[in-house]
Amino acid sequence: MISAFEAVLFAFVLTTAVATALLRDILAVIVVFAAYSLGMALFYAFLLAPDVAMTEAAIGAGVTTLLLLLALVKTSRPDLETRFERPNVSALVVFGALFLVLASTLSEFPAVGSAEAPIWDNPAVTQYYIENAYADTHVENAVTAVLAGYRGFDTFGEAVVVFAAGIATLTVLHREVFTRE
Amino acid sequence: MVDVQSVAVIVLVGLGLFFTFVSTAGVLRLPDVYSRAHTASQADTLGAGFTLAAVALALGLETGSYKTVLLLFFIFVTNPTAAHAISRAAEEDGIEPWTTDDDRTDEELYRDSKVETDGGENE
Amino acid sequence: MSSADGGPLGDAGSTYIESQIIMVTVRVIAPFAFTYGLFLMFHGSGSPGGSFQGGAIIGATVLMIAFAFGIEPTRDWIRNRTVVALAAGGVTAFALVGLVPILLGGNFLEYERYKTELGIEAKYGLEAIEIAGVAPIVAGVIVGLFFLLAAGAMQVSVSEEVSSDE
Amino acid sequence: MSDNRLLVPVATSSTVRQTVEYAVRTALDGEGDGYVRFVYVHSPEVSDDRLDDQRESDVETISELLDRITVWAEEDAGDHAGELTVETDQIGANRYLFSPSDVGAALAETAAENDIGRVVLDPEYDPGVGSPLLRPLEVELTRLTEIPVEEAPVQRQVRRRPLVLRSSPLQAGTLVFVSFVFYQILGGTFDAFDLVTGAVSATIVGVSLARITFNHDPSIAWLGRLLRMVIYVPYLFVEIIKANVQVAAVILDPRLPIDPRLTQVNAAVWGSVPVTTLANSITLTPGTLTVRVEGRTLTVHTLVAGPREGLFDGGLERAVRFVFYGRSAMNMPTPRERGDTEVLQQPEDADTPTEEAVEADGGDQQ
Amino acid sequence: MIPDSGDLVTDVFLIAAALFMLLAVAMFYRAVKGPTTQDRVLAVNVLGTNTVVILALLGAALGEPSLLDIALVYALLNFLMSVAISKFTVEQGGVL
Repeated sequence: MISAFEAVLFAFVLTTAVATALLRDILAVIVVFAAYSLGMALFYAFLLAPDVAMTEAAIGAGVTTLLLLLALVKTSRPDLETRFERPNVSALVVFGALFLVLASTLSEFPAVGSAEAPIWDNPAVTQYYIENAYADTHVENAVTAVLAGYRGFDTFGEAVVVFAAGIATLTVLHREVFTRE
Repeated sequence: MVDVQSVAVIVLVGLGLFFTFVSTAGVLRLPDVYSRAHTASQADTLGAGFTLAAVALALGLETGSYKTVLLLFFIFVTNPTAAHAISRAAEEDGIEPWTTDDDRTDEELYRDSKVETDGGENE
Repeated sequence: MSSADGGPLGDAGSTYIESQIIMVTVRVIAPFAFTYGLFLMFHGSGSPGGSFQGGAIIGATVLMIAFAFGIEPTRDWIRNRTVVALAAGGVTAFALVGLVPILLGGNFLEYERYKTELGIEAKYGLEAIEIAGVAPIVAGVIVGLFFLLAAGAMQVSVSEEVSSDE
Repeated sequence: MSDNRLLVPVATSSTVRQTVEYAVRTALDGEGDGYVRFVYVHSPEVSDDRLDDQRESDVETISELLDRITVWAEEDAGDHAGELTVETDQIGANRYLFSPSDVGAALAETAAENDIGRVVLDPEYDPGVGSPLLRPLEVELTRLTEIPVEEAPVQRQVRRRPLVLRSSPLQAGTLVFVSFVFYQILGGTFDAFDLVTGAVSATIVGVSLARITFNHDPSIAWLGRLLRMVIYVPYLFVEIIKANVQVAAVILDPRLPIDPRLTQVNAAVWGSVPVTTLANSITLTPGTLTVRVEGRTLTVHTLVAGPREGLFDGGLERAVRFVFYGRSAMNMPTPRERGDTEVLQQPEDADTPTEEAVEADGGDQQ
Repeated sequence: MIPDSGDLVTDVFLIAAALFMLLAVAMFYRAVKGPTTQDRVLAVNVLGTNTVVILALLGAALGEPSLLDIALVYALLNFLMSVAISKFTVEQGGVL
């Protein structure tokens, strides 16, 4: 049952990804990319990573499309003769080679959710968090405990990065918008 | 083994699947964006409605099933709005609805409607 | 599209009317979306999601309102000052929560100090950076980006229209 | 019929000032003395929030508006004030002008009486129906008269209302309550943490969004509507299932026997929330799709004959009236009987299937 | 982690989810084909509804009620894209 769903979901994500890469009309790409985001959210949800799925849902459904659209308004959307991008042969070759290299490692991966996965029985990290997260922080969601507690300093850095990136973009845009005249 | 609840759940899921199938067939078969929007609303209403009802029934009386009802409520409020926004934009764009005496093809309808040309499908 | 004798902003043609259907739907949905964003923000410790997602949804609520009622009125409603205050305040709050333990003789973000020195559970330290730190930063940056992108959009689209007429 | 005799229908709008200026300039441009007649067209708008006692204050506002326009026109004429005659008028106060065609006919009549050479329209012109009916009005005028119709070139605006408005405690309170209940359903535990954070969130939501969610103070009548809404939902559901089966049969039929038509219905509901409820119910019902809403005129695309007849029979409309105005409002004639239905576009070789389609002149629209 | 139980309802939900996914792939053809942007948006909007349904099915089948929270995000925000793009297609964003 599960493998049937997995297979179709995989086909869906793959189709949407290829369509996103190949369509020429940028507006169509934005729309199709939203479908890709839906597929990815399902993927994360299916792999029981609800935190990530939730992020994908909140950002993919609400924010990405809108910001991309506004960016498209600022630039131009050329009239197109063809529907699909003509793939670049050399890029395809590189892609194929990379794909083969990465695919060769696939057979060595543990099955999804397998208890033998190295990350799972790593006593120094994963097991430690699982065993001690609640006792240390009294927070039920271990992801939050890790993010805000164990590696809180990292998270602080990330938050500042988001802030700094936001400020930097705002500065650039502000200059463009208000010094145009 | 198979109790009444399971049967009800399976029937509801089956109905939901059927209407979503009809809707997908409609979106693929129908000639223009307006008619497609009609059957898109089938997936939104009965397809989602029956399936979410099945989920709520399977979950029983707990937080999860209340959330399912909320899901249905939000879908019923937002999706017609989305369909309206789309068809309204189509109308603002000058896409004329297809009628039975209309023998234009899909691509021609599109070409009539808008400045961009989008011809070559022969990639 | 734009008529010949238009003013500097062109187009004496048809006025685009905001659709009342979209407005009414947004009026109904926005409070729920906002509540849900806040819910996620507060429940980062116990259920999936958290302040980042909550902040994103709060940002999306503002975007929703902007699309239904128009970007300019929304910008007047939420002033730029508020947006900047949100983002900067988030970073400040995060840093403060981290720095207070140093004042109490510990390390940066050492929540244990809150417990030993002030009697506050470590849990609330985590909650504090989630709620007061990350969520406002995310919401503020999203809304700010959106407003500035949109402000550029209005002007550029006009100048493009003019140039395409020539 | 001279070119510098102008007829300008006016109403309170954000661009009326610019329209007046343009009209005056145009009138003075031609040879001889200019003449501008500003008319206010009364509309029969009976929205749920505008009651009879407000009518009188309306009358005052109208004459104030017309006086102001006269002053503006004289100001714009400047030195040439002597060459310009400005008259103001109100029409339709004692007549029932219901649709764009009625308004158009009334305007054409006035134009004929006053030897008008040109009609200038304010792009934002709206005789109180909630959204501009400019386009249909323009079509009607060109159909009824020979007089050229033009739009005043005002700065293009998107119709908006400001968001910064005060909210009343009642509105905020209602929203806080709704938000709090929603929060508790999401939480599902009712523990102290949920109650406290829920109260905080609900307060934030209530204070910040109250004015966006509510146009008016919620009242007791509101509760009644909510209760009737509960009765409405199963009815809507039955309608949806019926329409779904009809449409499913058509789509699964290999011949795909669809018969799409664009139709127009003047719904007998008023106010944006009822109209939206109706429009969204129509869209939710497969086979009918609301394309455009202007005031209470719905442009509906219909896919097959069954749901189209259902639309013209006005079952949903009656149900929405029941929800918002109570049982007594249910017994109105159906849209078909009122003559409020129109098929805008149909195949050229089609026989007019029902008598209400006689009005329709298919090629007129676009 | 994933219960591969023989429970009938669970199996039905998973099969249904797979079939919904299959219909989503078919629907995606319309999103690629178009021809108009409105067609694409329409198709993706239906995909959004499908996603909500699939998430609910998965949540029930895998015993993960938290997936319903994700579905809720989509139910609340899915129409935003349709509204935004449909306003964008009118006059190339001039009415935003």
